[in-house]
Amino acid sequence: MELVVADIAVARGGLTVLEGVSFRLSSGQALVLRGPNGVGKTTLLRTLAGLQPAVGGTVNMAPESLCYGAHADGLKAVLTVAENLRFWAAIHGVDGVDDAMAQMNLTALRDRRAANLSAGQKRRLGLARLLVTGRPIWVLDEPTVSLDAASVQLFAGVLRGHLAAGGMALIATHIDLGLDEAAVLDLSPFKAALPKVARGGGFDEAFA
Amino acid sequence: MELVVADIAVARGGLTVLEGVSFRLSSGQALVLRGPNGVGKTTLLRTLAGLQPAVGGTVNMAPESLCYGAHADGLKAVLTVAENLRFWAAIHGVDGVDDAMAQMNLTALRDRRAANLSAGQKRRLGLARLLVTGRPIWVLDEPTVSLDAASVQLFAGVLRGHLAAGGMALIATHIDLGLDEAAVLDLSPFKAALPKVARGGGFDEAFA
Amino acid sequence: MSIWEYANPKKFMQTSAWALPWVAGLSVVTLVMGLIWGFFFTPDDYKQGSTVKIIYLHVPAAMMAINAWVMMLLASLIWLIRRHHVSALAAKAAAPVGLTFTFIALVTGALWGQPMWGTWWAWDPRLTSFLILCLFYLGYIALWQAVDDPDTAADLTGVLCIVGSVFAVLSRYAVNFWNQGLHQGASLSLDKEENVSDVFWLPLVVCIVGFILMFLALVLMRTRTEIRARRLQALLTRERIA
Amino acid sequence: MMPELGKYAFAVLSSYGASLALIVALVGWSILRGRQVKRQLAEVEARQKGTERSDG
Amino acid sequence: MIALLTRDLQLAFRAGGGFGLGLAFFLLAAVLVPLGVGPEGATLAKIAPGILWVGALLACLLSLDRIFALDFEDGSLDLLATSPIPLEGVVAVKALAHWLVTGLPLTLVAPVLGVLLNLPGPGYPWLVASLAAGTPALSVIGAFGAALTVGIKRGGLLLSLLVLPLYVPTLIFGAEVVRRGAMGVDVAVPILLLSGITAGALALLPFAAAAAIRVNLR
Amino acid sequence: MIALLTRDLQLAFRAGGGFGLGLAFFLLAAVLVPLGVGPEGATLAKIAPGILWVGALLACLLSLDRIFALDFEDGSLDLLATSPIPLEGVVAVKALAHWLVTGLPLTLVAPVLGVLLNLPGPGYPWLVASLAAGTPALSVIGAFGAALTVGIKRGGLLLSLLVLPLYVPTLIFGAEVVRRGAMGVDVAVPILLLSGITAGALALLPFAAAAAIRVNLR
Ligand code: HEM
Ligand SMILES: Nc1ncnc2c1ncn2[C@@H]1O[C@H](COP(=O)(O)OP(=O)(O)OP(=O)(O)O)[C@@H](O)[C@H]1O
Ligand SMILES: Nc1ncnc2c1ncn2[C@@H]1O[C@H](COP(=O)(O)OP(=O)(O)OP(=O)(O)O)[C@@H](O)[C@H]1O
Ligand SMILES: [Mg+2]
Ligand SMILES: [Mg+2]
Repeated sequence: MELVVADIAVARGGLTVLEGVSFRLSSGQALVLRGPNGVGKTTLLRTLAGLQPAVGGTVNMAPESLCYGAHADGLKAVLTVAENLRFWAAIHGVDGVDDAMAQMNLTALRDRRAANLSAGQKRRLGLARLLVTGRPIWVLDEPTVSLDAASVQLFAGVLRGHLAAGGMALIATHIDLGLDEAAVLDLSPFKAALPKVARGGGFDEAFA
Repeated sequence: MELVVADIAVARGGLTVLEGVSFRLSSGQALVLRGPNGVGKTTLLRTLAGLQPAVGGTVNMAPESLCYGAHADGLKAVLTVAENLRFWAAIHGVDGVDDAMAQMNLTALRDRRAANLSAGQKRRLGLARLLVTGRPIWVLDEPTVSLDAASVQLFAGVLRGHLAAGGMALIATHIDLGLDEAAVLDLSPFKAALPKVARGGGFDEAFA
Repeated sequence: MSIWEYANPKKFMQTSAWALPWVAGLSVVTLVMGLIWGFFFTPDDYKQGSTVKIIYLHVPAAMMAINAWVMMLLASLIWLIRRHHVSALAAKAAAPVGLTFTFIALVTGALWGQPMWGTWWAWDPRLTSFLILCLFYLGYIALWQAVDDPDTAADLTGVLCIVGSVFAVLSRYAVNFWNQGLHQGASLSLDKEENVSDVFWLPLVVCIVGFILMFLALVLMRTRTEIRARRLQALLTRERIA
Repeated sequence: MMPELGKYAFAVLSSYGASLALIVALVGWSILRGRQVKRQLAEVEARQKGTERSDG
Repeated sequence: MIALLTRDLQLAFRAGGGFGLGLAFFLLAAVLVPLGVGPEGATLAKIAPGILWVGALLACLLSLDRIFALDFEDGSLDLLATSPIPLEGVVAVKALAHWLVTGLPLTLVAPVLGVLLNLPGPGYPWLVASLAAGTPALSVIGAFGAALTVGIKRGGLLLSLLVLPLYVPTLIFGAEVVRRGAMGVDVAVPILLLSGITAGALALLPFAAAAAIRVNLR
Repeated sequence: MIALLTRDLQLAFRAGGGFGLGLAFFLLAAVLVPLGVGPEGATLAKIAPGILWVGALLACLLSLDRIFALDFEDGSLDLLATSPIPLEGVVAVKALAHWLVTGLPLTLVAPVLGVLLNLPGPGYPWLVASLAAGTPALSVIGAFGAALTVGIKRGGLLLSLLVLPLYVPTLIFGAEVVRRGAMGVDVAVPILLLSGITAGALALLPFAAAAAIRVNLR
């Protein structure tokens, strides 16, 4: 299984922010995306997840193999930890809720409603969701925000397990995950050149 | 000027989470709070900010000298960067919006609406707000979430400037801010002991 | 010994455990007596026929529906001023009882209205203000249920109860102003006994006492439950934290 | 024994029926919930006492 | 899909979920109108069919913004859009959940409010029938409107503005059924038209709504 | 305080801010009712005062959840609560902003809708006068309700349930003023009572609302 991204260009707010990004990810590999704030990491990940169209280039992967983890975790505050996970497991037709909770150290909190979790506990629950999708390609946007050092370790361990089982991961982060085996791709060189102002008052590219 | 916290106990969801926390902060000092996820950092900071009552202990400081910076930045998505700052400046009766934007490297984005900022840019704007409150005690909850390395440096510089001008800062964070002069307080030892179950079916402390 | 002693949940549980069977027993006795007396052993009214028998349910329920709200108002004030948990929980416990009594008054009134006025419902001021009272109860209960944190919920519902009471009184006057009604005037006042003859009056008084006792018994019982539920929640949270 | 209710039988009987039903429902619900909460509380208290002892 | 339906119902029944509040609003509307209009029985009887339908419609309207906005805000909608369930299915299930929580109870209590508004006797069965036939259309049209406005914070009023015109045919035929029913006239034509609208909306709007959501998520 | 007022108005006038939507809702309600009730002029004239007031009230109601909930969600309310402005002042200013955005325009366009609903001639000045006297009360009572429900996600319907009973006296006196005005009867008593309610609500409710917000922020 592979994720092949070739010469992709992505746009935000009608403005191309990144262009010419290419990489390839095979089973068991992880790639960390880096780049200063605002370079377009989130935009790139959303495009790969299929939530917005790419401006150019191609993305190749098996259908329904990608699982997106965003800033917002998709948790329902009034449901308990276990109920939240069970829902996503049912949506993806997968078992393993208990296992996911155990892996992310949530078993003690299983009957706590998500509203009553601290910032870091919530984040752990959001990451546990990845485990119940059963999908091989994880696309994660700053997954370790709010996590303490121990939880970052925990997550790195889970990630290694996922890779060892043949999964892939694409992670945008500013923090060092301690994942030495992962390749790093700095996005700064791919920042889109500012489109030239249309000459002669032409409208044809004013919409770019 | 001083912030003196003596033997404070704070509660969340009707349950005491931290107790016996004491520290003292004078002009020019910074204190970094650490502790694992869920230990009660956010709760402590909210209590100091006066948003919730303390269960016990005392807090001493000059009135209206404290400025709270939370996970949520209080930004309006439809207002521009400059408008957002101008509003908070007006509320606190302070000038210096341009200066604050310059310090947090936002001048180029001044007429961009907050909705169109990336996660890190938003965070920078949230931090710039601190500069227009004109208050000496900054109480910050994970201020550098989503910031890239350069922005963390930038913020550390701003913080040093604030301290040099006689300000104080109390910061809960999991990340190293590169602020070597700051004292560190680990909250783990102050975790509240479980109150003993009342014996003999007594109800008197069921409402703890 | 001050009355505030009973605001201590433990003390309250002890006292109410002792009092509850008596109050409950008495209320059953009076209610059964009053209703049987009213239903089987009173004559028909010359104008209203056998429908007068409805009065033994309708009037006590209507009175207690209003009094329950007054009790909730007092309990809310005590909670907000002195912060005694029992009073907040008593107000919470009383609301569904008051709401049920409101329903009884509305239903029996409607069933009475059909033969007497030829309609189930008329926008008579008294009926209307009762409907509004019903809405106040619903809002109050809904707010209790919507807020998680028990103390927060108690504070918010307390404020709502006070503001609501002011507006309930205003509504009563507004509604009076809006429409003159069909409904009976006060006929139970002590100085105008002749309005309702003794045959109807005596069993009615028994029924009213029965309803008062029933209200007390239910509120006692439900407050005990609320106290236990509150403690249960606290213990469970503690357990989870540990 | 049953009194003659005449043409108003429906109104009177259904008033009594509806009211008693409402009261019974309220009382029943209160008692059931009371029992349920009492039982749960007893369970949790017993459990917590147990763990406390085993802790030392 | 069943998991989604269960979750939506669960969320509605949990604290703050809003079940019963649509009902409460319906009741409130039925109380407010006489307070504004005056207490005369004859006037009320005349306007009862219209007011009841307008009330049902508004009660439905007010709960629409829950259909997608909550899921959008907490990121669930992004995740549902990338899940194995087709987005059309998500829309249909969520509209169904909305109907079960709002339209169905509304239909069931409507006769009680008919009493308050003095609706003439023969109107009652038709009131229930017309609401049963019409409220599913309200839910699915509303889901479409909610999908259009999902990106807008607190877009409640914009939503109303978009959806109300779409509700007009349902309202007209629904109220007409009740009015004719109350007068004892034949109701076949309006009730057929009403059912037609519902069937059409159910068949087509989920696709439009799913398209709108895809655009809004970009 | 002025900065807060300016910001709230600015937010209301920006895209998605909701200005004009209250108005639109009012308009729609005034259009829907004839659609539901049927077109007879005499019936409409009779119910016009009530319907106009109920419409104004619902239009007001629908925008209430914006008063505090947005600020709560994005954390502004925490920051305002720790700012030098007293929370009572914040409540008052926000209620004022709500009135300027909702109540005032409603008052100004009401006569146009009066025409649609066939309101008799002498009623118009009283329609405007009663709305001018009554809508501030709607805003401040609404602010109180919004303060109670600020912690509850999408508490819109709960908010309605809490607020509508509180609106009853205002509605009754307001509609009564218009009805009496339309019939050419003396309106002094109801309009005085209406103004009294408004004055009382303005004087007391900001304190209750501020207390509720403090509790909710805990
Ligand atoms: C749904 C409709 C009705 C409602 C909500 C209603 C409500 C009330 C209320 C609130 C009271 C006052 C109790 C008190 O404060 O002492 C009352 C008393 C009474 N009602 Fe009704 N009522 C309704 C219908 C009727 C009808 C149709 C009749 C008979 C024709 C009736 C006969 C009476 C009588 C005789 C009293 C006792 C008056 C007194 O002693 O104060 N009611 N009702
Ligand atoms: N809705 C929008 N309209 C216009 N521009 C936008 C919009 N949202 C974001 N942008 C801009 O697009 C660029 C890319 O944003 P993006 O969120 O992808 O950055 P990022 O790399 O994820 O940054 P961060 O590390 O801060 O999260 C930024 O410069 C941002 O200002
Ligand atoms: N509403 C609530 N009701 C009950 N318990 C809560 C509630 N909110 C938080 N808690 C619990 O209170 C404790 C303290 O939470 P707090 O948010 O202060 O932690 P924190 O130190 O800020 O953690 P983090 O680093 O993850 O942000 C946690 O154990 C949390 O689970
Ligand atoms: Mg980003
Ligand atoms: Mg925290």
